[in-house]
Amino acid sequence: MMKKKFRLTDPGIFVWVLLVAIVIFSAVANPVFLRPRNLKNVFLIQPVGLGLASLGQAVIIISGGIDMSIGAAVSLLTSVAGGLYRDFPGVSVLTVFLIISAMGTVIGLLNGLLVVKLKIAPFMATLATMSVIQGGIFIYTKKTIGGIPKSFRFIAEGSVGPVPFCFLYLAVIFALVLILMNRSRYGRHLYAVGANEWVASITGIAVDRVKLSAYLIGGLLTGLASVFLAGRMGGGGPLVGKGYELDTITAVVIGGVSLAGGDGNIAGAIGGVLILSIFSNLMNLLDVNPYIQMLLKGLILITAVFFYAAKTAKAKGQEA
Amino acid sequence: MAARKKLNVWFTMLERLKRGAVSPGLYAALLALIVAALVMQAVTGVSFFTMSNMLNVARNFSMLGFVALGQTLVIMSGGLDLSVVAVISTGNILAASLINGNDALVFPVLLFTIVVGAAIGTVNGLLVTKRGVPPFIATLGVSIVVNGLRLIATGGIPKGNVPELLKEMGTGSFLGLPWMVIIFVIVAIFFYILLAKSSYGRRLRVTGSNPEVAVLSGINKDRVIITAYLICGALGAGAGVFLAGYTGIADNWAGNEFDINSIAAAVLGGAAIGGGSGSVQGTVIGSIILLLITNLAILAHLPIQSQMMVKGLVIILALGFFGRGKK
Amino acid sequence: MKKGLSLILITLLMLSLGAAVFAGGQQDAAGKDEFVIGWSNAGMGDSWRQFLKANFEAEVAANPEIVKYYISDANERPEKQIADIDDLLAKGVDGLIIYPTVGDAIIPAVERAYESGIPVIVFGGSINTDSLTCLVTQDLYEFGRSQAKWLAEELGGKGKIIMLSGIAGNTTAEERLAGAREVFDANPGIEVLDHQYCDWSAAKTKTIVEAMLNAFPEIDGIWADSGLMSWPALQAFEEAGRKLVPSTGDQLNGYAKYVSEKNVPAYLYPMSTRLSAEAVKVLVAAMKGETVDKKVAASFEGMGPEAIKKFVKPELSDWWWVGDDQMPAEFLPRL
Amino acid sequence: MMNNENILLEFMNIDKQFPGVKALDDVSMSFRFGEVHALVGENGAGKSTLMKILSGVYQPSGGEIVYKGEKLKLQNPHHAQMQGISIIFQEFSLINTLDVVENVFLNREPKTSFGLFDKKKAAGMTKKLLETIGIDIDITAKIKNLSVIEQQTVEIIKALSIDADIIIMDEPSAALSDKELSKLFDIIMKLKADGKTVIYISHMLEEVFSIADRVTVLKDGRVMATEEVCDLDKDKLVSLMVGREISDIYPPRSANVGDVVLEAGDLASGKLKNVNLTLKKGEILGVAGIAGSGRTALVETLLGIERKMSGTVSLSGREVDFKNIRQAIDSGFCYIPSDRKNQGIIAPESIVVNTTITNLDNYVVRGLINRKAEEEVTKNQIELLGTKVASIDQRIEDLSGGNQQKVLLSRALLMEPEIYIINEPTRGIDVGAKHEIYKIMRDLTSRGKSIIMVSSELPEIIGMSDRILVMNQGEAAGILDQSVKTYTEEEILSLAVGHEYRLPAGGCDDEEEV
Repeated sequence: MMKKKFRLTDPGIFVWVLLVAIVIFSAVANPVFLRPRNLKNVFLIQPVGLGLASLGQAVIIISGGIDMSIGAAVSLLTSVAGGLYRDFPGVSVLTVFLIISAMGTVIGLLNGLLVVKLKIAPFMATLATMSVIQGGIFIYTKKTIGGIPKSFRFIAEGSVGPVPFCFLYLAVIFALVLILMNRSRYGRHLYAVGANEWVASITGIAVDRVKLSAYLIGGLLTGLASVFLAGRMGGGGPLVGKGYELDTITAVVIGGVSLAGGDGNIAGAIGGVLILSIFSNLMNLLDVNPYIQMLLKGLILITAVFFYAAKTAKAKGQEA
Repeated sequence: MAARKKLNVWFTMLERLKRGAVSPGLYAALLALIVAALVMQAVTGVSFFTMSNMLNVARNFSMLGFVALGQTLVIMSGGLDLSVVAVISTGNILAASLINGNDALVFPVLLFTIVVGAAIGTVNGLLVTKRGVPPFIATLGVSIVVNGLRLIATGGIPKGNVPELLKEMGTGSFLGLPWMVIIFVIVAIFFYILLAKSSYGRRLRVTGSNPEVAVLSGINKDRVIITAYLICGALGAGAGVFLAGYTGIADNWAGNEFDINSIAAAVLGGAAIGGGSGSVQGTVIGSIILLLITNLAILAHLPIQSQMMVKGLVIILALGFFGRGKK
Repeated sequence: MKKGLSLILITLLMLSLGAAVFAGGQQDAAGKDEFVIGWSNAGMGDSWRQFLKANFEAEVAANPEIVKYYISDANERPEKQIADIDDLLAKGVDGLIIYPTVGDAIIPAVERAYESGIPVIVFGGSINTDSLTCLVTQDLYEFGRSQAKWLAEELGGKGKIIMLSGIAGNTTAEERLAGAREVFDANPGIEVLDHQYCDWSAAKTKTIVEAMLNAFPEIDGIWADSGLMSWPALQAFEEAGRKLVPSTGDQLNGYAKYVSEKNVPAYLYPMSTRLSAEAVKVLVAAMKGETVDKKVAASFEGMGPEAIKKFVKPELSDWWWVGDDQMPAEFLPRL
Repeated sequence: MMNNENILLEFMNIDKQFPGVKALDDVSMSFRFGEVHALVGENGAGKSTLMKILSGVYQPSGGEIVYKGEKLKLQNPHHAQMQGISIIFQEFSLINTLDVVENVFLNREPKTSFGLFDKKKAAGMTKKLLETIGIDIDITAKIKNLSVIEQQTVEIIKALSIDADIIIMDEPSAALSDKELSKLFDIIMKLKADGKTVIYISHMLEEVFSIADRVTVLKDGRVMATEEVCDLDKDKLVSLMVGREISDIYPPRSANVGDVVLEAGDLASGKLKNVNLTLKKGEILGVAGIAGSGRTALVETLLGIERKMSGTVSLSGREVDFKNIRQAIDSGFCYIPSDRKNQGIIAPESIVVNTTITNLDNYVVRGLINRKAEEEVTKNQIELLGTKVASIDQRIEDLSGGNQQKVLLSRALLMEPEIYIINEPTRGIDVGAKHEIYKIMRDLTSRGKSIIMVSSELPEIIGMSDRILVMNQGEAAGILDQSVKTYTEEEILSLAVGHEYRLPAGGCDDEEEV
C-alpha cells in the first residue's frame, strides 16, 4: 500500500487520472462548472444514488459474481417506500429505512442462494431474479407512487451546515465499505474467493458463505441506494430503476475493478461514478446533442477499459 | 462376443444421450411445456395446437432463432454479445432507408447490411481478443456507440419504406410454410452442420473449453473467436432486415430485448457462460421454450406480472436443476 | 498495432469532446428583456420527441426575447432528469420547462426549481405538486377515454375487443389504459377479451396479436393507445385473413397511411407534439411577469376516418406525426 | 529401534485409489518430533499423493493417521493447518491479486481491538519472518508481480507463520538458487532445533544427505524402506529408489540412428542462452535439468510457441523460422506438453475429439468433418496403443492419467510428424503404463522418427535417451552420448546444477542421533 510503481495504465490509478483530466477539461470548457452550486451538485449530490448501488455491484464483482437485478430492485424498493407512506401516512423515517434496507438484503440473499446453492452462473441467476422482481413490482403497483414527505426527503435534500446530508450518508457508508473491503479480514477473504476459489478454500475460507455474503452486502447497498433515491425522487415506480444495473457495472469497470473478480479497489467504483456524473454534467453544460452524448459515453467506456483490459482480463481467460 | 458388442452399442448410445449436445433435462422441460399446453387446451379449450398458432410461433421463433444462433457461437467461444440490440436495430433501419420500397434492392441491401453487422461483430471480436476487453464491456460499449451513430444518422426519425418483397419474406408463406421459417430452417441446418460437423465448429468448441490446448493444437484462437462475433453480428443484422419485413415498419429500437432473450435461449439450450458447450439443437429448443412460454401466457391471458415471473422461474428451474452449464 | 489503436481511440475521444465544445459554443448572458431558458427533456429516442423539439424550436424562434436555450436529455431516467434540472439551474436559466420522465418521481426537483424563483412549466405528463408555475397538460385519461368512446360507438355498443398498451408501469400507458377501462367498464355490451402490454414495439405487438387471433375466433375491435401498435395489429389481422376491424391509435403517419389505404375505420387521438410550443408560450408569459393559470389543459380533437384522410401524408415517412407539422418548414425535422 | 514416545505422527496402512491407478498401497511410516524426514522416490511414486493426504486435500481410501497418539481424520487443508500440519504445495497456493502480507496471513489475519485486519502487525510479523530467513522482498507487492522464487519464499513464510508442528515442503528446492537453498537449510535447521518436524520431499539426493535425519523411499505407491540417513550410502538409496533393473522397464535402444534432421544454433529467447543442439533420425534426445533450467523454454522456442530472439533452427539443412506452433506442426513437429490437465486434454470432450483435434484437416472434406473416418482412426489408435476406454465417446477426463497420455500420443501419432517433442512423457502415470509408453516411443524411433524428450526423471532420461542434453540456467551444460557409455544420475546432476556433484563424505558427523 505504501510504495508502488506509479503506472498510468494501472486500473487503480488510471481512473483517478481520467477523473482529474475530465475535471480539468470541464473547468476549462465551461466556467459554469466551477460555480460552487454546480460543484456541490456534481460532487456531493448527484453521485450518491449510483455511488451506493455501484459499491454493492463492486463488492459482488470482486467476489467473482455480477448483479443484473439492481435496476429491478431499485424500482421495487423505491415503489415500496412510496407505498409505505401512501398506506401508512404516519410511518416513521426509521421504519421505512429499515424495511427498505431489509428488503434489499433479502433480494441479495435470493441472488446469493441461486448462485451458491443452485450453482447458476451469476449473470443468468441475477437475470432471472430481475425478471421475477419486475413481475413482483407489477403485482404491487403499476403506477408511480409519489408523495414521500419532506421528513423522509431530508435524506436526499437536507443539509448539515453547508454539507448536503446525502453526501454524509454516502461518505459514512462508503467509509464503512472501504474499511470492510480494505481493512477487515472479511475483505481479504472476499478478494481471495473472487481471485481463486480453490486457494481460498484450502486456506479454510468458507467460500460459499463469503460469496453469499457478497450478495447480501450488495443487496443491502442497493437497499441503501433505494432509500436515497426514494428521497431524491420523492417516490418510486415500476420503471424508475431501469438500466441501473448497466450503469453500476459501467461505473465499476471504469473504476478499474476487474470483471474477472478478485482485483481492483472498491474506491475506484466511486471514481467511476464521479466520472459518469461529471460527464453527464459536462454534457449538459456544453449542451451536447443527446445522440453525440451516447456516442461519447460508449467511447469513454471502451477507452477506459481498452487501457487496462489486457492486464486485468487475461488472468482468467476472457470470461464474461 | 456378439452380446458384448451389442452391449457396447447400447453403452455408446447411452453415453451419447448423456453426453449429447442437448441435456435430457431440456427435452423434459420442452415435453413438460407441451403437456401443460395440451392440458390447457383440453381444460380451457384454447387453441394452442392449431396450425395457424404453430406457424405463428414458428415464425416468431425464427426471428429470435437467428440471433440466438449467433449468440450461441459467441457464448461457446467464452464470450457474450450485448450489442445484438444495436445491431438488429441498425439492420432494421438500414434495410428500410436504403431499400426504400424498391424490390430490386432487397438482396443487395440485405447483403450490405449483413456486411455491416459482420463489421460491428468484428470490432467486438477484436476488442475481446486483441486487447482482452471483457466481452460484457466490449459489446456493451460497442452497442452504445452503434446506437449513438444510428440515431445521429437518422436524426431519430427512421426514413424509407419497407418494400413488398421484404414484407412478403417477413410475412408470406410458401406451400403453407412461412418464408421466415423456411429461411431459418436453412440457416439452422447450415449452423447445425457448422457446429456439429465442420472443423470450425470443432475448433470453436475446443477454443471455448480450453484456449491453451487450442493454441498448442495449432488453432488460430483469435481468428476462431473473432469469427464467432462476426457471425453473430451478421446474423443480428440479417434478423434486423427480416424484422422490418415482418412488421413492415423500420424502428430505431426494433432489437429491444433481443440481447437478454437470445442469451437466455442459448443458455437454456445448454450453452454455458464461460465457453465450451452449446449446440444448435439446444438453442433451437431453448428458443422454442421461451416463445412457447410467451405464447401460452397470452393464450391463457396471463397478466404481465405472471409472464415475467414465469420467465424468471423457468430460467431458474432449467439452469438450477437441469442445467449442465453450471459454473 | 496496439499503440496505433490506442492513439486512434484517444484522438477520436478528444476530437469528439472538442466537437462537443465547439457545437455548444458559449453565448453572452441574457440582459433584462432577454431570456435564457432551459428544457429538461425526458428522452430523444424516437420521432415523436423530434417533433416535440421541432415545435419547441419553432415557438422559441417566434419569441425573440428568448436569446438562448438549453435542452438536456434524461435518457428516460428520472434520476438523471433530477440531475439535469439541477444542472440547468446551475447554468442560470431564467425559466424552465420540463417534460417529465416519470412525473411523480421528479417532484422534489420541480419544487426545488420553483422555489429558486424562476417560472417552471411542466408539460406533457402529470405531476402531483402545486410548486410549479403551470402544468401544461393533455389529459391522458381523456386520451384513453376518447379512444374508447369512439370504439364503443363504432361498434354500436356491442362487440368483443382486445386492448393493447405500451410499457407496463409507464405513466402515459397506465393513464391511457385507465381512461379506456373506465369507458369499457361502463359499456356492458363491450367485452374485453384480453389486455396485453406491447411496449410500443411493432414486432412485439404483432407476436401478441397473432396469438390473440388464434385464441379468439371473433374480435370486433382493437383499442391500442398508439398507432405503433394498432398498425401492426391490423397487419396481423390482414395476414391471418381476418376482416380488418375498427381500431384506435395516435397520429402516427404510418398508421394513418395504412388505415386510409385500407379504408378501415380508425380513430387517431393526438398525443400532440404541439404541447411543447404551448409550454414555451406560457413560459414566456410567466417570465414577462404576466399571470398565468396554474393549469393549462390543452385539448385536441380526435380524428375520425374523414379527418385522417385529410391529414395523412402518404408521401412522407411512416414516422411523421400527422397534424403536428404545422410549423415553418425550416423547423420541420429533416427527412 | 523406534521409540514410541518420540513419534509425532504415524501413517498406518494408508491406501489411495484413483480411477485406474492405485497411487498408494499399504503405506505405513512414522515421523518423530524434531526430525527432518526426507521423502524420496521417482515422480509418480506417490510422494505428493501421500502429502496431500496428510494435508487434507485427499482422503485416504483406507488406513489411518495417528497424530500425537490419537487417530486423526483430516477433512480439508484448513483442518490440517489447525492441527499444526502445514504444507507448501508445489503449485503455489497464493492469491495473485493480494499482496505478500495479506497472503501470509490469509484467513489467520491478526485483529486490531476493533476487530479489523491489523495490517501493521501482520506486516511486522511478516518482516520478522523474512528476517529470520534473511530474504528481502517487497511485502506490499502483489503476488502476481513477484518472481517465482519470491512467490515460493512467501509460501515458506506462510508455513512458518503458522506455528505448525509439521511442515511439509514439496520439492522446495526446485526453483531456488544454491545460495537460497543454503538459507532454506538454515531455516530447516532452526525449525528442527525448535522441535518441529520437517517433511522434505525431493529427488535431489544431495539435499537428502545434507539435511535429512531419516529418509523414506517410496516406489510405485509402496514404502521401500525407511532408513537413518547415516546408515545409507548413495548407491543403496538409488537402488532403493529405482528398485528394478533398468532393462526391465526400458526397452532396448535401437541401433539405427541416422542423419541429422534438426539442428539449432545459438538459440536464444527470454529464458534461453545460445543453445546448440542436433537431433538425428531415429534418435531420442533426452533433455535433463532441474526445474527452471530452461528445458521447457528450449522446446517451446524450437516450436515457435516462445519467440526466438536469435539463433537458427534448420530442418534437414533447411532453415526455418516458426512464428507459431501451427507452422512447426506443418513442418513435421508435434508437441505433447507436460501439463496434461491444462495444456493437453480438452477435459469435457470425447476421446475422438481429443484424438483428432490437431490434424482435424485430414478428416475434413469441404469444411465438414468425416465423422466415420475420424472414429475409425481413433479406434485404430486405441487398439494400436492399447488404450483402455469404455467407448470412444467417453469423456477424456474420465480416463486414468496413463490412458489420457496415450490419447495424447495418438493425437501426436496421427499427425505423422518426423519429430516428436514430448515434455514429461510419463508424469503421474503408473509403472505399467509407463512401460507401454516407452515401448511406443522406442517403436517410433525404430521407424525412423526422432524424439526430443524433456524429463525430470533421471532414470527415464538415462533409460531412454540416446543422447542427453543437460540444461543449466538456460544454457546447454553438456551433451552426453549414451552410445558410448550409460551415464549415472550423479554425472547428469553435476552438469545440471553446474558444479561437481559429490555425496557428502561423512554426512552424519555433525548430526546427533535421534
